[in-house]
Amino acid sequence: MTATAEPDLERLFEHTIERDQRIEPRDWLPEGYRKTMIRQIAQHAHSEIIGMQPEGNWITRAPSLRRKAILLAKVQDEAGHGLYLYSAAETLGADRADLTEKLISGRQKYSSIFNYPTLTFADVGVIGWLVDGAAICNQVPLCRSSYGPYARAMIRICKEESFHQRQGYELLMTMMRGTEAQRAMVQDAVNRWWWPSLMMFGPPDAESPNTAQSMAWKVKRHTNDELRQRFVDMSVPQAKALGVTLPDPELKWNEERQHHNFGPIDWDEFKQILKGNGPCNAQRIAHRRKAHEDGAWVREAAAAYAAKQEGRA
Amino acid sequence: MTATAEPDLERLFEHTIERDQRIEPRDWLPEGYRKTMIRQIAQHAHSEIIGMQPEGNWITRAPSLRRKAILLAKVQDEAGHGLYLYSAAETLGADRADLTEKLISGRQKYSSIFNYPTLTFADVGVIGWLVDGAAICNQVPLCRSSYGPYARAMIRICKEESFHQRQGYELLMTMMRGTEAQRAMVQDAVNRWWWPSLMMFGPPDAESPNTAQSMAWKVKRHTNDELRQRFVDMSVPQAKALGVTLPDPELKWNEERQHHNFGPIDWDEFKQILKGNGPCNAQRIAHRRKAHEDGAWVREAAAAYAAKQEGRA
Amino acid sequence: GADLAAYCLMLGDDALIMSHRLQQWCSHAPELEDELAIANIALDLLGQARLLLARAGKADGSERSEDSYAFFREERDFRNVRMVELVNGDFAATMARLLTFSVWRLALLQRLESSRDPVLAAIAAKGVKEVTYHREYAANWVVRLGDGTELSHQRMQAGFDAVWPLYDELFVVHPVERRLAGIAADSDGLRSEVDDVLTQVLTAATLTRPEDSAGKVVGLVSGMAGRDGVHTEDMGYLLAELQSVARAHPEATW
Amino acid sequence: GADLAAYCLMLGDDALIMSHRLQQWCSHAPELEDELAIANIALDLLGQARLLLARAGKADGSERSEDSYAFFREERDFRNVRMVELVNGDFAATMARLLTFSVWRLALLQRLESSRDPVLAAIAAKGVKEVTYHREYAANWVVRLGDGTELSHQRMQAGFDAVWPLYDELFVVHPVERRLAGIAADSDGLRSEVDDVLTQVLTAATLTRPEDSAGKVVGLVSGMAGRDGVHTEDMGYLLAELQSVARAHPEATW
Repeated sequence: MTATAEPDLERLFEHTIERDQRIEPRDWLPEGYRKTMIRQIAQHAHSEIIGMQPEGNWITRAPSLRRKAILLAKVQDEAGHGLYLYSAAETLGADRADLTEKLISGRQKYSSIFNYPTLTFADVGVIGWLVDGAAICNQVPLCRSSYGPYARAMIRICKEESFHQRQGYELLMTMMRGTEAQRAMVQDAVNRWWWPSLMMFGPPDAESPNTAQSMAWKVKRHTNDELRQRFVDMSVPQAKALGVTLPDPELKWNEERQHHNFGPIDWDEFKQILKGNGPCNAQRIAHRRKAHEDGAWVREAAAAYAAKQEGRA
Repeated sequence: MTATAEPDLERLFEHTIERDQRIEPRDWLPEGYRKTMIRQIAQHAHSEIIGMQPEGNWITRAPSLRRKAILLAKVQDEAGHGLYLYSAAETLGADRADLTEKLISGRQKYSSIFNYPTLTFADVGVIGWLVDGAAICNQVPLCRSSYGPYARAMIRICKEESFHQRQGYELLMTMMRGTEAQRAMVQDAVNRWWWPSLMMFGPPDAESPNTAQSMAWKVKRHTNDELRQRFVDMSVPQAKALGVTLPDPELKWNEERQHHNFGPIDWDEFKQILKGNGPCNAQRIAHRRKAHEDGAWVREAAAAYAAKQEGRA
Repeated sequence: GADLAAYCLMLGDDALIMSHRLQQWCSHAPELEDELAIANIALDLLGQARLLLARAGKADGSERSEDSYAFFREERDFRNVRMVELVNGDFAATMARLLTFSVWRLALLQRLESSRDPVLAAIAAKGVKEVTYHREYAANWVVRLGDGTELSHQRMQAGFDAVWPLYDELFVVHPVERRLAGIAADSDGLRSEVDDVLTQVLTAATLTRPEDSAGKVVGLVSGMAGRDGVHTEDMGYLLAELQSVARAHPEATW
Repeated sequence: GADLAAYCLMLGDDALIMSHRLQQWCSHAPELEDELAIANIALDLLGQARLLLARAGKADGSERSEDSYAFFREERDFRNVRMVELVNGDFAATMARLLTFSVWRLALLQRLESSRDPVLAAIAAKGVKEVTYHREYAANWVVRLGDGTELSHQRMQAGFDAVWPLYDELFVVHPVERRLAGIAADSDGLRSEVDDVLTQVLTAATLTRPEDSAGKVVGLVSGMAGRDGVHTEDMGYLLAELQSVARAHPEATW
């Protein structure tokens, strides 16, 4: 690294951000930016990995071989997303094993939505439609994140997520054309997932402390409430096309705002989940920890073998 | 113990046997008798314990709550039988832990019949009817075993086994009055269990080396072939009443012998199972070993607690 | 009416599903004596479930049989608390759950003995005798393992830590219960009664009440839990097994 | 005809059930890279199963769909070899089975590429590419674990010891196959080909062929095994899970 003075570097960094250009791993970047990005990318990676569990829960029971293949491929994609994202975090000096440790010890978060259980096969469809839909709303702007490796990972991820969302919606369409019991399953799943999906955009702007800095650094490009509104507006006609009712009596079009009004979100529930008291927090972390610990001897053996091979070479 | 000379004791023992009286734990008995009895009782106990597995396999899936209760109670009875029998063996100086060790290391046998898998719920009924039926034929004479504790255990066991046998037969009757698929399940189960049941009486008399001594000591009272014939004669009318076909084209009444003739038994299959190559040998032992090993810390804790209590007293 | 039927299903499903988990111990217990005891408890609970499910079918006039409820209901219609459906874990976890469940159920059945519904009162009276024994059996093991070796102490504590997040749910009074005042078990003072017994046993076992250390709760889903038919992810697999043969032969009689 | 359909079910069920066991690794693998690889193999096998089951429905003129075969057949009608249905065990046991299965299936599919039945030949050609990769993946792990640490060596050996008693069954030529000469894969020399590959990998992995030590076999039931629809006790639980949702909604479309 050249001996440019730090204030100069900082100016260069800010200039890059201002011009909407990308920061690359080789570039100087402020420590705060590095930490923020590592945390953001790691939490995103953790979400992909933990997100494998609620959907993976239905792979062996999927009621048609075609749906089984679609679901298995989707969960595999989530593992893949986790992998790119950990790699992106590594370009900032993070270590994958360390991030995993932070996940299973509860020191780093993952998306709270995965602390709800999947209770029927309809949940697979609703997760595709609503949860992936909300994730896409959150993530599309991240394809323009100022951090290059993350932005590029997000482009690929968003493409795949859109595909998953369409598959989820298509499953629901098929189920709604099926039996009465299937329609009831879909409606029940929508009832359970709608509000948690709205919570995926995070607390209201007034209570979101990091938003300002993140927007200045262009690692975040819209406020939580903006994105939430966009998601609601998008979902209403989709629900109508499906023939399901969104479980919010206050939901209606506001001609003046040219947006849908919607009822108050139960932020207490959200806070309880953040505190670890969701329906599946303990289960998700215990599952991940067990997989990690059960795999320890395998990773050790691989390392021992690699060391032997090096010795032989 | 009084200082009676050994030849006198031996005469006393033989006299007790001759008069069809029972040898009791306090009595002198020859070492060969002790060893034979321990082996016989232990193998019988092991059979009860291993026998819990094939039937236990269907408890959680029993298709009616009544049948579930019946099956659960039956498997519980088997555990109970195991318990009395180990106690009877202990009166001869055996140690339960040692006998368990011999079972899970493969040094002591259990009834080969339990090395077949239970593949449908009909197997539960057929095991009750044929396997328990054959066991009863073998065991009724043991209620007159010369060794008192064993004879008394057998009286209780035989009573319970007869009850199980009736329940098994009644299940089959109900299934035969049910759907076509149920009848096919029963027939399939009979096809799989008939020959193995005949093998339960052991090798033909000509090849049964221990029979002579065991009969002299009155720990065995009928030869293998006698008991097998009795079982066949008993089963044929029962099969007819059920409406199933026994899978033996040579099976027919012999007016002259006043017994049923039946086809040759595949003793190679029997020998393979004795050698450990049955469909479930490894599985049954591994299951038992795992239960035993998984319970080790519990037994240690119980011992530690008992020791502490003693210390406190 | 419908409320009474729903209430019978709550208590019946608790027993049915707890029994199922105990049935899975069959041929896996640490000693033969425990094989006998656990099978016995599973049988008692199965018996209670049968009476209660049958009573449900009478109460709402549907004349549905115990088997129809057990084998042909969807997960969403099972009304057991979530605590009973979790996979077993080790012997210590099993005893932690069995103790917690039995202390709670015993207190509940004792109150139910004075129900205005004579059938429920009779079922409760029979159950009280049985569950008293279940509680003793579990308490004995909890004390022996808690105060046994260092390893068994750890495992016993971990067993309670695992079951405790589902403890609160036992004391949520469901609208159905509220509407059945005089028929359903009175919930007044239930929690403190259960608390006291558990504290006694835990103390004797040299164990810590988990809320004093961890304090996590398995939360609700849109305000719903087991009594509303919203279960854990373990429940689907349990029912797939429980119902597999019956559903493969819907026309059959057994 | 019926024989061709039966043969398609044999190869299709092998793939379907093996895929199911691999699906159960989902979110449990030792590394993310293995999550991806195992899901990939499970997907490939699922794809093979779908083609083969669909082919069976054409072959016997029944027009049964892949889903009808997968979800509405009884255990007694599944024709997979028993090796694929055993519960997974640890990662070493999973790799031991995957290697054994893949080496065998690859040899089989290579022979099937020259089948007189053009559909089977095409399915085989596609499968050969896929299973070649599965074999490489499994062989890599077998070598790394066999020649890794002392613990991994022990577990890898135990994995092979567990799978080996079901090895013989892979090479029993079923009457259906015999009747399909020219259509079914030629079994001549199959065993020695598979043997050779396995010996190579085991040697590289510093492992012992189990027959040289233990030599036990999981025997037949009245002369029958997986290809005759006679399975192990693990199979019923597997099917209960696999078929649970489909059977709960027999009239549904997904």
